[in-house]
Amino acid sequence: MDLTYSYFPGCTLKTKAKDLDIYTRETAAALGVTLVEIDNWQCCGGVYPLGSDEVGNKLASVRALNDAKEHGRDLVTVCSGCFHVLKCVNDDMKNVPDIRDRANRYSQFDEPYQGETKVLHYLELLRDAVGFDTIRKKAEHPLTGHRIGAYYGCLLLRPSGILEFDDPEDPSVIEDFLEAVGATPVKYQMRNECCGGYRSLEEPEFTNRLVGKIFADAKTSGCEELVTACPLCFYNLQKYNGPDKLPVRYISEVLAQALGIEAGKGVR
Amino acid sequence: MSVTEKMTSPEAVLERENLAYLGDAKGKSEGEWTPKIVAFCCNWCSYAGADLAGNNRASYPAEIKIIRVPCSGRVNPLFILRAFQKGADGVILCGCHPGDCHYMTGNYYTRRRMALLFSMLDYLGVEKGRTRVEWVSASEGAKFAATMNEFAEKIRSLGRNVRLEDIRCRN
Amino acid sequence: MTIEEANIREEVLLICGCDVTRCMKCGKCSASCPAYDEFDIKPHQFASYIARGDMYELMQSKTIWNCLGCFACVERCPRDVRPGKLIDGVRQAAVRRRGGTHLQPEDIPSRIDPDTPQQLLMSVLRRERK
Amino acid sequence: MQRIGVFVCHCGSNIAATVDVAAVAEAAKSQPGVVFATDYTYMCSENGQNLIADSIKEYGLTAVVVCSCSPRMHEATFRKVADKAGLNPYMVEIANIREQCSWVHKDTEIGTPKAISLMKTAVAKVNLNTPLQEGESKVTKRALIIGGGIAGIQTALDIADAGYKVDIVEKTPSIGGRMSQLDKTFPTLDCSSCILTPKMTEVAQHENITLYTYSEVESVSGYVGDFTVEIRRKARYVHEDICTGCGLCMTKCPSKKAKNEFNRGLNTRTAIYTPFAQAIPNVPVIDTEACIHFRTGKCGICAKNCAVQAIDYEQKDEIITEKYGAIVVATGFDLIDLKPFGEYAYNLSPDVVSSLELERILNAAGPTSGHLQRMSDHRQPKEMVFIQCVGSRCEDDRRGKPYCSKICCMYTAKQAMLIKDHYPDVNIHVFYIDVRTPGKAFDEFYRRAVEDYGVDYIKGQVGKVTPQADGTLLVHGVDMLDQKVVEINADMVVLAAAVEPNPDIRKLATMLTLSIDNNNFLNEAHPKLRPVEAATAGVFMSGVVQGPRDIPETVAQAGAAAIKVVGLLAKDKLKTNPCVAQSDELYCNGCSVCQNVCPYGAISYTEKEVRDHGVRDTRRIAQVNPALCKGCGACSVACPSGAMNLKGFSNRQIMAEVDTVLCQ
Repeated sequence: MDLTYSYFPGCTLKTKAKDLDIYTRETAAALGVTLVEIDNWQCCGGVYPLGSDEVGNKLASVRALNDAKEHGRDLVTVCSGCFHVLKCVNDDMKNVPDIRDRANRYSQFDEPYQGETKVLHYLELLRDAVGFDTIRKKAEHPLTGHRIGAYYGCLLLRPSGILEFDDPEDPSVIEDFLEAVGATPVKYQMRNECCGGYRSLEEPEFTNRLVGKIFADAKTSGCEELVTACPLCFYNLQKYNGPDKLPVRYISEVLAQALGIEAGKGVR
Repeated sequence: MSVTEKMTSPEAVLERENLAYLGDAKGKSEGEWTPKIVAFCCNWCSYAGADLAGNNRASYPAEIKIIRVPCSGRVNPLFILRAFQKGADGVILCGCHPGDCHYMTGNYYTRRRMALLFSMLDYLGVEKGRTRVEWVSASEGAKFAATMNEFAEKIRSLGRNVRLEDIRCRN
Repeated sequence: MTIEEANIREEVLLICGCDVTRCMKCGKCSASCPAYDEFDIKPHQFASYIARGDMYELMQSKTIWNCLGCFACVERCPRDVRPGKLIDGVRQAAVRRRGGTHLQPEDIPSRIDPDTPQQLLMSVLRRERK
Repeated sequence: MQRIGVFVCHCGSNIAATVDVAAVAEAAKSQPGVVFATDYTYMCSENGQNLIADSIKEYGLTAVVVCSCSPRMHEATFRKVADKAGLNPYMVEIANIREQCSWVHKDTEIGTPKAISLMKTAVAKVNLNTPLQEGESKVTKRALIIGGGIAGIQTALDIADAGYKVDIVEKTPSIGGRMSQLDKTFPTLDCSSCILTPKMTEVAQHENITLYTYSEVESVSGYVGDFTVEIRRKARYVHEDICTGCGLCMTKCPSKKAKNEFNRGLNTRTAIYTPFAQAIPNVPVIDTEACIHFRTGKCGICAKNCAVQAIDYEQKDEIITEKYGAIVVATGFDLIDLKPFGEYAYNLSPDVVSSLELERILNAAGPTSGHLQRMSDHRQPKEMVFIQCVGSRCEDDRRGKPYCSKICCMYTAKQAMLIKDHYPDVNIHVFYIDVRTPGKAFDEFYRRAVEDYGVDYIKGQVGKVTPQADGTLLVHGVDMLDQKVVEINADMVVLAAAVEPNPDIRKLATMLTLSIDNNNFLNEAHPKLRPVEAATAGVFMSGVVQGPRDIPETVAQAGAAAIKVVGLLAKDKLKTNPCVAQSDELYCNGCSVCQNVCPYGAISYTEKEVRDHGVRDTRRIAQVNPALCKGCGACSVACPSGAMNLKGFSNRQIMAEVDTVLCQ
């Protein structure tokens, strides 16, 4: 099976979340997956532009999607934000004729882009193409005894009708992943609640309160550590300074540890 | 000259025949032309679906005229040929969903029979878009109206049907 | 409802593509909202406000700036009204009319720290200015 | 040439608002064969019917066209009118100018010409109509009830009491249905089993009733008055006729870990079991998946302990075939799957239960012997939250249903009061969207919960239920009336899950050619006027299979279905549809194509002497049995020589319709 994918890192992964990027590439390589970074990709915009009359904001995503199509590959991203935006825009290109026509008129691709590319989150790739069983076999340094909670946040799950990532109210992909790397996944109810997102710029107190509730629930449910796939969630969780704070890591870092990829190789 | 004489005068017939063969009918008389569409509906599902569209006041164009048949399998290909001969611009046949036929198997026959008939008609120049089979259940009033709107729109875009039409029947 | 408000309403409904008449006032959106207490006009009220055309009030509300865009209400709305999209529609209408931002660019440098991810800044920019 | 009368109905303003009815009547007058045409406000009213009858006599009409609502609505009415006036009922045709004209077009400019065109089409058809005679078929004086819940039980009793034989087919090992799982019933709070079990016993002892429990309908053929049904009697591995119901096998069974379906999985049962103590018949069933003997070939303790040797591990499924005149579908409902409602923590906490699970918890014969307690730690809850409309009124078809489940408001008030009666210190909060209590003494009942019992009703749905470290459940919602967040640390959360028809109905609907709506509820022949009859003649419905309803309504409907069945079984002969196929012996070449396409086996062949152009000849000729033919017309299209035709929808009639509809 050819495990070559187009890869959309996203801007945060090039700067503040280099760990997420580097661990993703290294773990992918270790699992026999080739991630080919798209040439000259541009920022997806961070939030999906909801306005059905705004096409300009969606063009960066369309360009990335079309690039993957031209290479005949699925498009993989590991950042929750990018995943959300790319997949929502792709849905527009597939199902909303007005947006599709306008975006294509503007972009002037060789042939019109009609949502052909399949957008995958790295976790989906691990689950469906690599297989959690393979990871279980290759995890030579399993995280045995680690009680880890998955923090999904919003952008990975909602709106579920479009993202089709997992059950939006009772997700389990990350738990299955954690189980594969040998850890003990702990389900807690607040794992799909919002961390406050971009409001932390203006109202850090407010986001702190939300994050506090999440940590409290995670801790009382027995988590010793949280993992996430979203740099913004990671930032908000990290900034929390209340009593229930738990260590937070990216999913790919956990995977790297299990595969024995040397920690610290990534540039901090 | 009476109207009948006018219609049947050699000149008039010739002119209309020319029009028909040149396929020019679409362009010239577009202003006043409204398509003629026959919808055969099975009594149990689609006719009830059409009634439901009425109950829900879901409108569709008046040029759709429904003929009730007990089952879509009752529709003889000859009826459809006759419709085109008599100047129909489109014919749609509606029946119960496969598996739901009130008579168990009628719509399976319809499905196979019409596939053959429609490709023969296509070969004869009656485009595929002018003929259609659609499954509409008794609960799908909205689907019935939507299908009819879509079909009428399609027929309008295809213009007047001049193939197979016996212009002596035109009035 | 003034003519201008009617126009804004038209625009908002176009932007979000939602049908406010489907709302059955169940309150699931408000109950799911993590920022409920930060709102002056609550998520479940948006459908009624828009139906009535009280667009000025909506555009001046704190809600449109405090919404997190977390999609919890969109996900859980049993009637497919998707209040989050309504709020975003009003916010965009407001942004387009003022032509500026809620947070001014000069407000931002003092608020960031060395770890602030680009994603955050992009989100703020995208959401709060045209 | 016929003498045709055309009658145009206004239907109040339903037709008249968008169709110039007078113009339609006027246009009719110039149609070939039409000798009389008029319009009237309500053609289906007594005056309207008299108008038609009188006109038939006065003008010597030989055919009638009524331009009115759908033939599905009043064709039968107008045919009866013709019959009374001495005209063959099949000389009546309907032009549907309401559902397919006035209701779908907006103004008279469009409506009137279309109505005229539809009228002309009907006139053209009726010109070619011929009088048809109804045939007769026999009636098997036995009814089949599918489903042994309260709906099926009541229907069976009413039919049996009227003196007819009734068989009940029930899928589970016992009759009783959902009602047997309930603790008390609203609005009287009488004990559910106290009123149900006497009826169950009556069923078991009734001389006219035969019970087939642990059985399913395998196939159905035939038609009204003469259905043939195959019933699969699943192997119980216990002989019903030998077993004494002593129950020793169940006490001795070592396999005790099977999920107890009757208690909604809240506890376990043995592998050989009856669903509940008052089960009828009181004969156990072996669950082969749990039984040690069936899994390993060992054990056999039940057989060893059975004093009468009723246990037979070799028993096989048995198919029995029986004839029925009428069938009643009463397959009932289940609750929807609550797993997709993760925000209520149903998957995460055993203390979040469905309303039916709570019913079992409150029941003295339930998993907690009737003590209100949490399933996690068996503690008695102090704070309870009820969440209404879980999956009801929900447009998201991935997890909910668009309809109101109707019973939840009332049973929630009931459960709240029952709990308050026994445990006055429990605080109860109900999150609701609307409280819907239409029904006799229903609103008073709900108000009693609020006023006398102090149940706290909060308007608004719950957003999230989060299990806490102390074992409580944090219920986060909003009071929409005072716009405040409400957070309650509940010990137990009860979800009023939407009801949905038993999924088996899809299979049954196919067997019985019934129509079902988008939510799998059965469609009635007419929602107002024929509410218990299916569109398929001879099939009736009872209970929630048709739509959400409570026990009193179900029982009332069961009675209605029963009287319809009795009305049918009381007849010795039934009139058959005369619109059947007919072969023209001069054209038939005996090729058997029609016989092959006929789904009813109505066509057979016979050697017959015919006279063709003066030549005598013996030929093989198709013959249609009018009692079996349902009039689908498949044979008429398949016939290569044009010998087959369908009465009432003949080739010439349909051709005439095609010609006229295109001629305007």
